[in-house]
Order: sequence, then C-alpha cells, then structure tokens
Amino acid sequence: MSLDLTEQQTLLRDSVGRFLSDRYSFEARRQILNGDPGWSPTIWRAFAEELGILGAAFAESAGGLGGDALDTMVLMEELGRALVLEPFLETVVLGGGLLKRCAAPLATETIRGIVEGHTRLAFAYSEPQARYRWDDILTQARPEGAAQVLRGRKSVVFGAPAATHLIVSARTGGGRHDHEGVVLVLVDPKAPGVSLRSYRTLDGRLAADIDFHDVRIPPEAVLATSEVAPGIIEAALDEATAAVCAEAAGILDRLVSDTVAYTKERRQFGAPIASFQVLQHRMVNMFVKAQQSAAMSHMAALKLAEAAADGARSVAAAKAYVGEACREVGQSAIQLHGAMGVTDELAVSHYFKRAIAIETQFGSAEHHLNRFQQLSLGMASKTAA
Amino acid sequence: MSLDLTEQQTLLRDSVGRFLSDRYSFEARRQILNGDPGWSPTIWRAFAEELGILGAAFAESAGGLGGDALDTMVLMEELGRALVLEPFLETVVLGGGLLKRCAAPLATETIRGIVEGHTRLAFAYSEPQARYRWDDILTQARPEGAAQVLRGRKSVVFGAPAATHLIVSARTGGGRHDHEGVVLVLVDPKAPGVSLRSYRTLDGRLAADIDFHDVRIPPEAVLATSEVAPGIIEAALDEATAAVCAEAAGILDRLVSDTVAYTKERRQFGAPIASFQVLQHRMVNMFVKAQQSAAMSHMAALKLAEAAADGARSVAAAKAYVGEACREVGQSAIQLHGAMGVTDELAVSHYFKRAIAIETQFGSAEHHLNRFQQLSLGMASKTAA
Amino acid sequence: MALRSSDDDEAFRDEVRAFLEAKFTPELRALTARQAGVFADGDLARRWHRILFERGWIAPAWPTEYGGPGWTPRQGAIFQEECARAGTPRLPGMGLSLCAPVIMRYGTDAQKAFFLPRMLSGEHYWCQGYSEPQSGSDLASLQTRAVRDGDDYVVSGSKIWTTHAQFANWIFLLVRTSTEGKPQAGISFLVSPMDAPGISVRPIISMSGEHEVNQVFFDNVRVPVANRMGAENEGWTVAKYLLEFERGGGSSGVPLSVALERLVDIARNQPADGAASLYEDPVFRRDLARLEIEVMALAWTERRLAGRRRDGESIGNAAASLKKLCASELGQKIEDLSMRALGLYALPDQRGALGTGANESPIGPEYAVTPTARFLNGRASTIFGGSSEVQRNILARVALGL
Amino acid sequence: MALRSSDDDEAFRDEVRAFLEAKFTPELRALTARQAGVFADGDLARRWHRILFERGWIAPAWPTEYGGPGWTPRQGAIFQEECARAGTPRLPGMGLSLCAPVIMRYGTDAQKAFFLPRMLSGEHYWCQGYSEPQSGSDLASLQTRAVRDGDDYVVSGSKIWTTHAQFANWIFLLVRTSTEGKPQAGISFLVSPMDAPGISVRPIISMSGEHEVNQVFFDNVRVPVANRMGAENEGWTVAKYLLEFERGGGSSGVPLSVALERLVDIARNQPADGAASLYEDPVFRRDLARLEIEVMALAWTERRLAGRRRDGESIGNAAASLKKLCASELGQKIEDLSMRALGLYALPDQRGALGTGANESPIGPEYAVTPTARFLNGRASTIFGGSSEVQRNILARVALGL
Repeated sequence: MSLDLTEQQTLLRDSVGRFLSDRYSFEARRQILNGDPGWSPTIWRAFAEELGILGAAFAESAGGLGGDALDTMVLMEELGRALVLEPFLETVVLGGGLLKRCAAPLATETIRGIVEGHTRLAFAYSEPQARYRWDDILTQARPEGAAQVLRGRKSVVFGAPAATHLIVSARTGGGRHDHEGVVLVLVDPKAPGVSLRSYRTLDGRLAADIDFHDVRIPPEAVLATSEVAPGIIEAALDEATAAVCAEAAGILDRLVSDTVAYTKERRQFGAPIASFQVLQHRMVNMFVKAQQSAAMSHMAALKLAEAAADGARSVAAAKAYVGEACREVGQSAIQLHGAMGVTDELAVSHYFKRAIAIETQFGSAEHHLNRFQQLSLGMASKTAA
Repeated sequence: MSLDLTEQQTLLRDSVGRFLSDRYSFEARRQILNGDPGWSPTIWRAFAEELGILGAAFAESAGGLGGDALDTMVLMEELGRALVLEPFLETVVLGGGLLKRCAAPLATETIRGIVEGHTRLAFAYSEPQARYRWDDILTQARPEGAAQVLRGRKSVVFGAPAATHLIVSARTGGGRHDHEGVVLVLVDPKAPGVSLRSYRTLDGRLAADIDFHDVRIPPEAVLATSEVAPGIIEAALDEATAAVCAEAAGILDRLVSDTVAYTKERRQFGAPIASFQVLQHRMVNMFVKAQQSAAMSHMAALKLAEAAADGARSVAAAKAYVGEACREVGQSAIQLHGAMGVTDELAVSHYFKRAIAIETQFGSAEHHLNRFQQLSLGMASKTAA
Repeated sequence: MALRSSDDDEAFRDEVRAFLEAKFTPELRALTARQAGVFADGDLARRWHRILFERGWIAPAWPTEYGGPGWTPRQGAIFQEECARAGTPRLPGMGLSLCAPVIMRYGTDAQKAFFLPRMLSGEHYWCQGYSEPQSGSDLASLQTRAVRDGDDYVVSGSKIWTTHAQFANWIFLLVRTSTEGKPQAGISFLVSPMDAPGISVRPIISMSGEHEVNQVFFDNVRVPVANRMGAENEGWTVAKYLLEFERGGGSSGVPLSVALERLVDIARNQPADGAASLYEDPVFRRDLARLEIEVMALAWTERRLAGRRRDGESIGNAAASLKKLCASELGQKIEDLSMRALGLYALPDQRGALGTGANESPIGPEYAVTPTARFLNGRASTIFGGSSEVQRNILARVALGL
Repeated sequence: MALRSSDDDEAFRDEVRAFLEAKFTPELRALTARQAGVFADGDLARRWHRILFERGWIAPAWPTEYGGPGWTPRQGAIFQEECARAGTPRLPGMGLSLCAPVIMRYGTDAQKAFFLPRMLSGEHYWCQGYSEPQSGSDLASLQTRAVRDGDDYVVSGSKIWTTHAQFANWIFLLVRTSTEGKPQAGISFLVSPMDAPGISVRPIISMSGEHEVNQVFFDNVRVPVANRMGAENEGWTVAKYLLEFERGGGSSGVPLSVALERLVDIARNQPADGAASLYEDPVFRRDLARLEIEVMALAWTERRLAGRRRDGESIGNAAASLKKLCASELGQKIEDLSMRALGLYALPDQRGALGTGANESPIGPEYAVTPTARFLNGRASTIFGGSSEVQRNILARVALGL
C-alpha cells in the first residue's frame, strides 16, 4: 500500500491551501491574534460555508463529508502550515471525535451545530494533579434526583473561551485512576456554577482553567455513561493527537522552508549565510526531522483510518517523535534566524511557539514514550513494518 | 585554591612524558602489543628503576614517594597520552590502593614487591551476574580449619594474565548485595584450583575470567576481614576510577590533537579538510569535551586528595562525564579520520578502542549517573562549587 | 571544589547575607521573582543599583581607585554566589561591566573623572550600540557613519538589538570614520547622551512579548570629538577589548546551579506517572543528574582554565569563548527541562503576572509563572553577544589553530 | 504499516520460510551467527550465493530477462524480511547490486552476455575500484591513469578500501583517460580480471582486526578496450549511476529492526541494578523505545518518499541520501547500545570465536560474541559509500537548493 494521497485528498489539500494563502496571510493572522476574541468568526463561517471543512470528519448522515483520519491529516497539515488560530482541532477533531461516538440524541444535535458553524467545543478533561493522564480524574458527578451535580476543577482546557459547549469528564465512582465510573457530560459554559479563568497560551491560542461548583447536569446532557466513556475518550484523544502531529508536520515544513529562505537572503561576511556549511548541515538535519515527522504523522493517521490493532501505539510513537522534532527543529530555526528569530516580528517565532506548545499538548514526548512502551508489551510484533 | 600543578607534579609529568616519547612511540608500542606477553618487562623495569613511578602512590616508609591522588592523576594522564599497555593501573593504583589500606603484614610485603618492580597485581572482584556492582558477590570463602577455602567465578579481571598475585573479594557470610561478610584474600594465580581463561580486551590489554575451585587460603593471606574490607574496596575503586578518568583525559587530548593534525594534512576538494566549517565545529566540540573531562578528572583527584566528604560523588560525576566524552570524542575522531580511522594502521583507532574500554571499565556512564544521584541525596549541598 | 574558606571569607559571607536579609526586602523579592527577562526591568534595576551603590558594592570588579570595594577574587565570588542564591535582580552590565573597562583603559583623565562616578551612582544608565541591521556576526561591516565637522562628529545610521535603550541616558557605539583599508581599520568608539537631537528609539518586541531591545536611529547626531574613546579609526581594538568582557564576566557555575535548584523545586511539586513526584521519576532524574554534572564540568573547567590563563598558555585565550558557548547552551538545556517539567502549565501566557507592573495572579502554581518566559527569552543567549556559531569559529582559530 | 498482505503474498512468505528452513542449515546458521564483518567472509558468501543461485533467488532486483525471479516489489520485501529475520549471511553486493545495473544500462550486448550470467552464478566475484589514497570524498580527483595502447588501456595507479579484493576475481574501476577540462570530464569505467599481470593486493586490517578491505595496485596492467562500460571519458556519468545503487538498495527498516531484536534479547538476559533485567530498567527502556521509534520513522519515511519519487517531485532525488545518512547513523546507535548492554563482557576481544575459521568458545555469554566487533566495524558505515558529511552536502544541494 502506498502513502500517496487520493485524488480527493489532493483536491481537499489544494482548496484549503489556496483559501489560506488568499485569506490567512501572516499579516491577516496577526490582526486576528492581536484582536479580540483571538479568532475570526468570519474565517470560521468560511470554513463552514465556503470550504465545508467543519463537517470533514462526520458521517454524511450528520451533514458531514464522511472523512477519516487521513482527511483530518490533510486538513491539519494545511492549518498548521498557515498557523490557523481558529478552534478546528478543539471543535471538529476532539469535540467532534467524542460526539460522533456518543449515542445520546444531544450528541447528534451538537454535531449538526458544528457542521453548520455555530457550535464550538472544548473538551475539559485535564486536571491540575494529572500531568498528562486523562484518567486521573477527581471531578465528581453526584446524582441528585434524575440530574447530576458536577463539582471539580479542570486545567488548561484548550478552546474553552471560544466554546459554546463544554464536554466534561467526571466521575460517578471509582478511584483516581480507575476507568470505571467515568462519564462524559455536556455543559453550557454560561450555566450557573461554571467559572472560567480565560487566558491565551504561549502560542496565542485560547484556553481556560475551569471551576465547576455544583453545576446541575440534566439527564439528557449525559453524553456517555461509564460503560463506554473511557473507550470514547481514548479514541478521540488518539485522533486529536494524530491531528496535532499532522499540524506539526505542516509547521515543521514551514520552519524549514522559512529558514532556508532567510539564510539565502541574509548576508554576513560578504556571502549569504546559507553558504556556510555548518548552517547547511543544520538545515539538512531540520529537513530530515521534518520529513520523518510527516511520515510518522502519516503512519498514525493511516493506522487510525484502518482501525489497526496497533493504532494507539502508532499514535504514541508518532507523538513522541514529532514532539521532539518540534523542539529541535524549532530551536534550530530560531538560532539560524539569529536575532530576528527571537522577535515577534517574523513568522518564525510564531511557528516556533506553536511547535513548542504542540510538544506538550496531549502529552509530552516522555509521556508518549512511556505509553509506547506499555502498548508495545501488548503487541505481538515489534517490527517497524 | 587553584587547579595548578605543584612544581613537583610538573617535574613528574615532564620526566614521565619525556621517557614515554623517547621509549614508547606508537611503533614501539605496536611491537609490545603484537608480541607476547602483551606488555614489556623492560619498560616495567624502567618504571621501577629509572622513573621510580611504581612507588608513586605508596608511603615513604614502604619505599614509595608518598604521592596522593593528584600525583596519580598526573601519571595516568601521561600514561594515557602514550597509551601505555603495562599494568600500572591494575598493580599500583588498584592493587596498591587496596594493599596500602590493609593492616596485614603480607600487604606491606607485597607493596615492597610492587615498588621494586617484581610484583604485579590484579583485583578479581567483578562477577558475571553483577554488571557493575562490586558488592554483588557470590564467591564463597568457607572456613576449613585455620584456613579458608575459596570457590567461585570472577569475570573480566583486568591484568590477571600478567599478575603475580591476585586480590580476590569473597564472602564468608551475608547475602548477595550485603556489605557484611565480605573479605579480601591474596591468591597465587598458580595455586591449585585457580584456573584462568586469559584473553585480550578490545583495547589490546590483558584480562581473564577466573575460576576458583576450592582454593586453599592460609590465614596470613586474608588481607582484610569483613569489618574493613567494604570500605577498603570502595576507597580503592574510587581511586582507580579517578585514575582512569585521568588516563582518559590524556587520551582525549591526543584524540583531539591527532584529529586536528590529520585534518590539516588531508586534502580533498583542493583544500585541507580542516578548512571545512562542519569539521572545524565538530573539532571544537571535541575540544570542549576534552577540556571538561580534564577538569572533571582534576576535580575528582582533588576531592580524593583532600579526603572531601563528597569524594565518591565527585568520582561518580567525573566518570559519568568522562565516559560519555570518551564515546563522543572517540567517535568524532574516527569519523574525521575517514576511512583511515577505521583501520589498525593509525594511532587514532587504538586510542579510540581504549577510550571505549574506559567508558565501561569500573562502570558505565549510566552506572555512575545512578551512583551520583544516590550519593547526592546524602549530600547537604548540591551546588557546583 | 569545596573550597575550604578561611574564617575571613566566612565572616564576609555572613556580612553579605546580613546585607541581603536587610535590603533585599520581601517587596523587592516578590517583584524580582516575577521577572523573566534577561535583565530586571528599568525601575527595578535602578532601585537595586542604588541600594548596592549606597553600600559601596555596586562594582565588585572595579579597582578601589575608581570606587570598587577592594575585594579578593574569592570575596567577589562569594558575593556573586549569595546574590544568585537570594535571587537578586539581574542588573544590566552595559555600563559597569562593559563600558567601564574601556573607559579605564582608553579614556582620558577627564573622561574617567566624568563618566566613572556617574556610572557608579547609576546617574548614567548605559546602552550598547554595536550591531546594525546588516552587521550582526560580521560586526566589522558596520555602516553607521561619523563625519568630522569641527569639534564634533556627525553620526548617521542605525543600531539594533540595543538592550534597554528605552531606559538608558547614555549610549556607547561603534561608528565608521573611514572607508579606507580593511573594514576593521576605519572604526571609532564614541559615547553620546541618548537625548542628543537626532536620536530616536524604536521598540522591538520579543517573542515572549517583552520589550527589552530596540532599534536606535541616528539622524545627523552631533557627538563631540571629546566623547571618543581611543584614537580615531582604532575603535576596533577598543571594541574587541570590550567583547572579552561581554563573553567573560563572572563564573557560570553559580547562576546555572541556582537555575537547577529552581528546577528541582518544580520537580518536587509536580505530579508524575508511577512516582510520588516528577523528582522521583527515574528518567527525569537521569536528565537532571546529567545537567548537574554538566554544570560541574563547566564550573571546574572555568577554574582550571583560569590557572592556565595566568600562565599565559594559549588555551587561556579561548577560555572566554568556551565559557560563553557552554554556559549559554547549558542554560538553554536547563530552561528547556524546567519548562517541560511544568506539564500543561507550561502553556499559559503568564504576561499578566510578569514584570514590575503586573497585577494578575499566576495561572496554575506560583512556580509556573516564569519558566516559559525564561525559556523563550533564553533563546537569545546563543545568539546575542557573539552567537554559538561565532564562538565555535573563534575556538577553532584560537584553540585549535584552524 | 501493517500491510494487509494478500493471500498470494502469504503463500510466497511460506515458500521463502520453507526454503530457508531447508537450506539455511544449522551448520550455516552457526557459522553466520559468528560473523561480525560488514559482509560474510568469502567462503561463506560463496556457499550461500550458490544456494540462492540454484533456487533462482540470487538477484531479486534483476529483470527476468537476465535471470531475475520476476517478483513484485512486495515479494522482494518479503524475501528481504525473511532473510533478515533468519539471519542469513550478508552477501557482498559489488557485483549483483552495483556493477550489474551499470552493465545492464551501459554494457554492450557482448558484455551483458559474458558478465551477467557469471555474476549470477557466482563464478565472477566482484570488487569495486573507486576510492584512491588521495581521492575519497572527492572522488573526481582520482589519479589512476589508463593510457590507450592499441586495443588495450595500460592502467597504473592504486585503489584503496577495496572490499573483498582478496576473494574477488573481477574488479570494476574508475580511471583517468584524460586530464583535459574538469576533473569529472576525463574519467572512464573499466572492468578487469584480478589475475591480470600487474595487479597486486595489500591487505588493510580494520581496527577490529578483520581483513575486509585492501589496497589494490595497478602496475601497467593491460585492460582491453572491450572491457570499458560506456564511452571513453564519460565514466563519471556511469559512476554516479552506480552510486545511486550504493546509497539506495533495499529497505532499512527490516535490518535495523532485526538489530533491535538482537538487542532486546541481550537486554532480557543481562542483569541490572534494581530491576529483574536490563530490559526492565526504565532508563534503558526509554533509550530502546527511542531507537524503536527512530527505526519506524525511517522505514515510514522511505515508504513515503518512494511515492514522491514516483511522482517525480524533486524530493525524491534526495531519498537515497536521506536513507544512507539515517540508516547508517541509526545503525551505529543500535550497535552502540548493544555493546553497552553487555556490561563488562563488551570488553573481551572475541576474535578467536569469530569468523568461519574460529574454533574458540565465546568469552562470557554466547550473545556477547558479536556486538563489540559489530560496533567497531559499524564505524565505517558513516564513512564508506559517501560519508555522512557528503550525504548532508548532497541533501543541502538537492533537497534544500543550497
């Protein structure tokens, strides 16, 4: 089987790429970044109406395009290449990835809102004590009559300040790391008892720490009961992790090409600095890591699209590799841009900061190396093929 | 306090350096290496009689020079620089380091033999199951009348094929890793029940795996009882470990200077390859690691000479640093010598192989990183000063 | 090495500690703990400068004749250690550490008498005009012109990456006074007040969002010839003399150790998978131990080379570059691990809680406020003051004869 | 990727396994397990060559018209995988993999008819005369002269690093037939029997003590003009065509995975501090996982670039260099960790137990016999066949346009 894109994927890539190069230049992005709310409703509407990509990952029955992890990869690579700030990852990939696996009628309804462009999601799963484990949950959902009452604290919830709906993981029972007793509920961020501390992250995106103080959850807002929630969470997080790997592949590609272009322009000692062998070899190392990151991202997407037995392990391997590549390629790009690289003025520092954030998002390289080892133990074959 | 050498140490360094450059050229060494027994009795005699360095580390009352760990450092650096094959480390530093801490009359007598040049030692402490721990001892010393009977197996005992005496660690009691119950005994390698499988190590030195099959040890051959043996072993191993760090400093210095000289000579693409920036920067990295290795070796020797509380921790830090430097600088030296580097013909591959062996001898970098961590926990201050 | 300090040294250490205890007040500590820039910002820097000046301790390296405290090198090191451990504000050294040696060596008596006391008191706040937009690593290619006109030079051009130009009232700068001969041959070293007509300052915002550096424009600025240090067209010698101080000041061991201690504090408080804290995690512990050992290696190398330098061995000349190279790269590794130790709390932009004017509470734990900003700002350390590439070029030439 | 093989592929895999089960006998396995050189030594190589030849499987990449088996690429990969897993002898490829494509492309019909069948059968054992003492990375500067004399060239000079010259009966070599123009312009590609008068071979012993490479001297050796491939003075084109095969053959993933599996076996049997075996040691496990992931990254990159190469994207041209660079450096990392996994048993010189003529038992455990020699021999992988430096230069030019 080849790793070539299908014709449809190539078309998708080209149309999104064209849209972004027309409408999402570095200057256009800077205005969005420096303004309020930090993302562009106009662009979002265009994603829904002009490009139709907000439905990319959903079944055609839900108004989507029926795409798989490979389509998501194609999209995320382009979004990464343009450093798009809008909450596509949070809403479509992660939020949508949860919803499409939930049988609750409210899930289907919410998906429709995503596709139409008026619903944005954030998945509040991480907690201050948890480092990178989704199953380290202290937030409680206590029954109170037919409803439940939510109490707890979630940390660094990406996309929350822009979200119209929060999906929250909570415990109806079980101990701190138990998979039993975990449920998913849909919460209105404006509901009584919900308080957000909203902020930017270092890459200019939006996130929040969220307190839930006795928030009432009606029965229909329980998206997934404890029988199915852990599996749904793991599957959606795997997809989202593969998606940031693809985003990173787009970013790394830009970091390499921007650095090559800059060093060809910049002259010192009477020659373009690109003529210095040490810089050339460092750029080759960046190139190699960027190529390998793209390949690992592709592998992870393919495994998920195939529902392969080693899907989770492949995602862990990809994220571990790509995370380290983000750091190394990013730091090289800054270094080779010299003093210009550490300013806010050129694109390179913005790509760098997103790359550094991706290294941490959904778990660091160390975290995924550990996961890879644990998942490897369960696999029959450890070969590269 | 400065890190300068004393006048006496400078004299010692210069006289040994002069002797070795006169008498221990790469060609002279090659003949010793390729011949039998793999070391030169003539050189050894000269060490005893002309240079007097076999007594360097012993008290003047024992016929020695009363030197400390800094004198050993000065010597080992020179021996490293000339890649000396003779068992100075095994006999004087390690064997002597044990003996001079033992109260037994036989110890004093054996030291006299070392100083005079007719006694050579090997310390048989490592065992096949032990990886790098000296206290993982299965070899037993059972009492039988007034004597003891030795049974067990020691592995990769450096210097054993050249040794006139073996010092052996064994258990009179205690479990596998216990410090209680460990004794040191002196054994004649030709005694009944001792069998050596002798071999060269990758760096051309001599070692052996040794079986002790009910070897009778008379009471006077017990050098250290279990009250003192563990402390003696640790002190002597620390000194020997610091000494190989110094040897490595000499070797790394040669690897750097040989590589610089070779790349200045070797021409490709119409220029000396030393003019290529990538090679220059790689040599700078080698140089930095070699300088830092010399500093770490110096630190370790100074701490031992001062009997500082953090002596063992400093030795662990030095060996961890120097071990990794040996690998990295060695591999760079080979790479920069190109195809000539992987042959037996130039000195560089011989220095490389010794550097690689040193990385493992007395414990790998990983082993000493662990030791460093454990010893750090016990120290009040963790600062670099 | 565990220097066995003399009793005098211990008494001196007690004196320094007592001083810091008294003068580095809780208010100053709190302000300083929220600083993540390369240097403390202007107001804080001025306040702490004043406090040290009043105690006579602002210029440990200066000779007593100019107002130095007359300390032994060991006392200087103790002072540096104690300040680093207490976490006092990082003062910009453009005046006291860089320009001062130049004035002492190349200045006239009048220049010395005018500038040095004002530098000491903090009345003059200096910035450095070396780099230009087209002249970074290749400093000798600089283009800012200074044309002689009577008793003045008329200066036109632009300097960039000028740290704290927005706070400074004096600048020292390299200008081109001749285009004859090699590029190095026509350079002169001038100083000028920042309020001279024709000087304007454009802020350059760093990727962490901070304003530390600037571009400074010179539009026919008149600088009296009396403000030249050294001879006309011999500024390159002066410039190189100064660069030695830029690469070389102080010991790296203590600030790097302090950075490691901060990291250890984070690690002890951070959760980990399968261990009580990140500090107990074996893989993290190995990474940490490696860094501790690298800091030791650099500190001992500096000490060892200091001895060689005294002996005049050629290796001594390389010591400053070796130190700049290793300290900056090692500092980055520590910043990198510190940021990663925070887990997800490495991600929030903490600008609202950083700096003297900040009034927001931290997002996440207090110790999460500075590491990310330090990480981002620290990227500059291998670029400014002679990039790592330039230091390796120097070492190749000076240390290896390539 | 977990390629979901077709039933045909699975049947083919079974066929390969059955063949290896039958023909890769315990005796051959034992001999091969004690090989640590880059290639199996001459006798063993000849025996295994013969066995594959008889089965028709000696030249998987050859077109069927010349005697290739006509496999799909997938079948070729399966064959390679199964051989790697079984640990069959590594056959030198100077004839079948390097010279053969040249003959197929540039040879006359007569040359094809003479050489290809003999290459296939193993009657001709080839070695490669490219490098010279003064021409390594800078191959175009080669000096071995070939002067036309009637129907012959008279060749004088010397080639070096000639692998298996001591076993070979044919050599292909680059010679200088003109000194006009650029160095590349005057080169021709010749082949000669090794027993031609005037050829002599000097062994070069490697640092592991092995004899794999040689220097070959040419003292007025007569080579018929009929033994030239391609036109006179156009040998550089031929040479570069061949180099693509030197960098490019086969997939790296499988041999590297097999090397990792060997390492895992060692680690499971080695003691460790505070863990049941080295394999359970968290720090070792992280190092191992990193290598596993790097092997995956390289294997998937090769697969991905193969697609690009088909599309004619410029990146495809870089694929061979990328692969050579990464596979050799990654192989060295695996060799390095494998050696270090052995603890003290990494140190004995196992030469007595290595090679087909060896008759000593291993020192320490059986698995300790080869890793150190492989580590030492592996140092050559980033030097020969275009050093890592040369590959990075190529990638800078081809992939980045520098």
